[in-house]
Amino acid sequence: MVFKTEPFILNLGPIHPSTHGVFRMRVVVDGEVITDIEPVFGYLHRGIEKLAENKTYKQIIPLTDRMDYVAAMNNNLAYAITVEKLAGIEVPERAEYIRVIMSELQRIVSHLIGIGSFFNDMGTFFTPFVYMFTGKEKITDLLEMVSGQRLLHNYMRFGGVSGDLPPEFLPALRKFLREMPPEIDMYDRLLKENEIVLARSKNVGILTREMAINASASGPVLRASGVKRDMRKADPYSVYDRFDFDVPVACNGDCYDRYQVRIEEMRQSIRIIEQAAAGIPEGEVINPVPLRFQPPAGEVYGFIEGSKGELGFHIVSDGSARPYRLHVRAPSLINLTALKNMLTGWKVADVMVIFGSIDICLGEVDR
Amino acid sequence: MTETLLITVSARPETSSEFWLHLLLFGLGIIIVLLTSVMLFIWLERRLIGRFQLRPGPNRAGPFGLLQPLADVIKVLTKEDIIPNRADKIIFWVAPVVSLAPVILILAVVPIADSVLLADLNIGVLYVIAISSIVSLGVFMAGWASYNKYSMISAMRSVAQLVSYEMPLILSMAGVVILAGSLSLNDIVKAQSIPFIILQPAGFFVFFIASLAEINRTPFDLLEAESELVAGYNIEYSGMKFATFYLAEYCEAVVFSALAATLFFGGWQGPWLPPIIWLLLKTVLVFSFIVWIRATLPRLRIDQVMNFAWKFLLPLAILNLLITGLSVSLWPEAPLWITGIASLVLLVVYVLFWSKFFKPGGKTVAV
Amino acid sequence: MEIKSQQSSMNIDLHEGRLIEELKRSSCEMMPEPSEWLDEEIKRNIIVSTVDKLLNWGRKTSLWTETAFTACCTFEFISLSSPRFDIARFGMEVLRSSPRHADLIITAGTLTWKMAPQIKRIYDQMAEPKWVIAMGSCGISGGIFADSYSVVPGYNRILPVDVYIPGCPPRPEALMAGIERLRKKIEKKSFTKVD
Amino acid sequence: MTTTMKGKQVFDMLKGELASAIVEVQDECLVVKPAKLTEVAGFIKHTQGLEFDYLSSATGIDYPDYFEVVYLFYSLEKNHRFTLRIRCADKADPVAPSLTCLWMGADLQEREIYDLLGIKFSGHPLLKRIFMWEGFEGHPLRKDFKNGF
Repeated sequence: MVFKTEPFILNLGPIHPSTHGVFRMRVVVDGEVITDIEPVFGYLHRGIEKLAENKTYKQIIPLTDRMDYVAAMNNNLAYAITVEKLAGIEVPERAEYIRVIMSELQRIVSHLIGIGSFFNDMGTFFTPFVYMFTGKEKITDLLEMVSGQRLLHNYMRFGGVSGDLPPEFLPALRKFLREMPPEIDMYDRLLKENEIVLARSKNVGILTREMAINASASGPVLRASGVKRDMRKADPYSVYDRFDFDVPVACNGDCYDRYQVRIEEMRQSIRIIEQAAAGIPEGEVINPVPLRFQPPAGEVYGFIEGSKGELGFHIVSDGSARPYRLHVRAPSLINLTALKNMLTGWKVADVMVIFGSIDICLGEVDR
Repeated sequence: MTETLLITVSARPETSSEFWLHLLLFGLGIIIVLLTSVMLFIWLERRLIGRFQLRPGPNRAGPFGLLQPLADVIKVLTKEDIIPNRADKIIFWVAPVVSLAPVILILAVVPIADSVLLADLNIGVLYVIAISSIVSLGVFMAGWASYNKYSMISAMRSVAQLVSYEMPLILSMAGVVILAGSLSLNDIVKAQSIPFIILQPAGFFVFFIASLAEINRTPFDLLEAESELVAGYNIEYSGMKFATFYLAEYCEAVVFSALAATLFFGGWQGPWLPPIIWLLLKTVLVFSFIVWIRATLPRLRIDQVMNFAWKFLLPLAILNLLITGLSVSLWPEAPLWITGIASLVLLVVYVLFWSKFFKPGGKTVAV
Repeated sequence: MEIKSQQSSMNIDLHEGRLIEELKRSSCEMMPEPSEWLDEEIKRNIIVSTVDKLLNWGRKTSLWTETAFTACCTFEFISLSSPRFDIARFGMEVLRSSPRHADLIITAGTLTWKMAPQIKRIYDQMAEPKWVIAMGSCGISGGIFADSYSVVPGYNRILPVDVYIPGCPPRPEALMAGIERLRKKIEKKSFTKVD
Repeated sequence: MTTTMKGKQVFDMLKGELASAIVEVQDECLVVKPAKLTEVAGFIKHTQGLEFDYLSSATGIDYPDYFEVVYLFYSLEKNHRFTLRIRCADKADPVAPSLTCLWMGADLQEREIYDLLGIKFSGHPLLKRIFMWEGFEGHPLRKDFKNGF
């Protein structure tokens, strides 16, 4: 006897516990197996690029905060670097070091949240997530100390940062650096050898090397597929060329590898922060720009290695105080290009795991 | 005083009127005690999970937050009762009852002291197995009647899971029955001069895992898979009907804990304390273990759940039954610990063998 | 066997677009706040019965939150449920993803017009009694995105909001204070008397 | 350090028909005729010494006279970057060829440009609105679009 089955459309999202915000996937399932998937974007499209055209360069900084809201510092940094490139602004040495420290702290936050929600999607009852959040709160404290905000920091300025480090920051940072590595090891140990985690993530959602390059994936997703590309090494910005760190690369491109790459990247971030905290020079933290800031006309593309991938800003300036066009190369959006290829053939339960392992931030996907 | 009352009520009824009185009072007693103690168990679970997640858990409503479940009950019972327009109304109504009633019925054969039970059936174990599988029917009805795709998938999963895990559950109970020489739960408890967990570690292992699947707890909580199916079969239920499901779920957990305590931990037997306290303590112990698992482990995928049942649990249960049967029939006068050691060796060898065989391991991240 | 996914998905999109346009047209006005909050003076004169007290105690003690979070403020809400601020003490750690089980919808984040029908639908699906907390500037008025073409200027265009919590994003402490305000509000409601 | 390929350098490697597809040689980029974009892009992807195998970003810009689409390419092997531009002079109905046949990564970015700027990409497998809903009037990032609710 031959059973006849009929495919049906299962709608996941936009409000769904594990779409990390308001993402929607129209999945065609045959029983539990996915035969087709169509991602639907735009539920958080706030028109940041259009709003930016009506704001002065400085007013755009808060907008960039709200793009990738778990990595606000990184967005600030990418935007500031782009405008500095456009206007040829020099950044004082101390500010560069502060930027590196902040950016790496923020990367750890982003990865902690990414890993935590990855395990949530896998079905643990919030416990790893809660553990990651205790680690995240420590960093939040540090970032709050310098910027006064817990989540959207709005800290970077053109030519430096908005304020110097408070005197209690460096001791607190050193304490954090002592506490964090054992904690990362704990997260790793807790979950690395868990048979269920292995069974759910090993060889699941494989993104091959060729596919990853062809689909313009970047960040941990690309590196988990075996491409050793990190903008901090490939094209060092800020003062990253002075630090000694490694780029973790995995070879299989499955969910487990993406998770492991993130864990390893957190360790490397700790290494960078240690070196930066040791070598931080004294001096000015900002090279002020005029109040009525008008960069020269021109076109510039600036980028950093954000926590989700290559985060780039493309600015077209017509010489006025407002940008003519501002475009964001959003790694979260572009990493989703290969989603269909990664998901087809897997089961409904795997959708969450694979989607979680890409680790997107909806604010950045839709902007 | 309660104890004497219980004993007068429950001493084996001789006359017809005594029988009815016994049935009425004891039945009522079971329902009241179960429903109130389930609230305690809900509180226990939330507090315990809170502890596992580095926080105190609910502690504002009443002393130690003990009244928290009461508040939940009051709130849920007074909420609006929604029946979806396209639901199958009658089945939608009946489903919660079908899933709660059998759970309470199971307690009829669980002894709370020597011969203190509602009905000392000489086919007690058979009765438990027969009744407990009705619960899944209720789940299936709910999922099917709700006219919701998520609940539909959940219903399908529930049936698949039931069919797979009933088998190892029964076979693991058969080992106990062989050792005790009776199907009556009262006799099984009395036969446990040594708790059967020592004589039947492999049997307990299979029983515990299979009952986790029976009561839909992590890592087999595919029916309610929060991160995939949003809320599973009870997604469309609100108000009192949802409360019934919620209650049924916890009742099942409590009842199966009590069953595990009865079958493997010597039930009400224990020194010094009154028997009912011993039973309660053992139930709490097993229940806490279930909560521990819930707070720690991720969820399995549906095909992995099936594989696990048929390829791992079923052979182990059969082997365990074989060893127990052989030791009892071939060498009846052998000391009991021989069976225990044989079962333990079987468990260890089997688990090691399979974990070697099924290892989903691979390369780690290269730096 | 194969669903013509492209064609059918286009139809779904067109239908969705129509819904959005319809909602956009019909929500030019701000929704008034639920009445019992406004005429506090009258409410104070009603003698709240014991039954009310019990019901209100149950309702305010177990506020189950719907996981309908849209943007940045989500992380401050999660911080609130993490061990440091620990909302679980108030029995609020139960996050229900199904709107049928939830009592409270915390609108954490910017609402876009594309999202608005979904949020409205979720609110409609929730069982009475239900409450809404507008969290953050975007939830109150659209915040810094207020003049964007795709952002709803405040949740009160589509939902009756009970409590507003300002901030971008509000700190967890502020959110906790807002929840405390909501609990006070619930206490005042009388169920036995119909006015 | 990623080096930036000079427009002249790349132009010199283009031969025959492809060279005639170039409208303008700028310092760090080439402006290509829209119709010939896929050929030129295919050439720089597969040619020894260029090997631009990674399409980093695609941006659409609304200039007063024309629409411009900027493609940024990387070569992961050689670690250099290069920019191609196309200009669609027809402001009423701009059409550009899709690069999805060469790079999957162009998929979502081209949909984004189509949605926000209204440039149609011929050959795109699923060209429909990505951020705005179907039935939304206008394309928000055009300069004549009036922002606001």
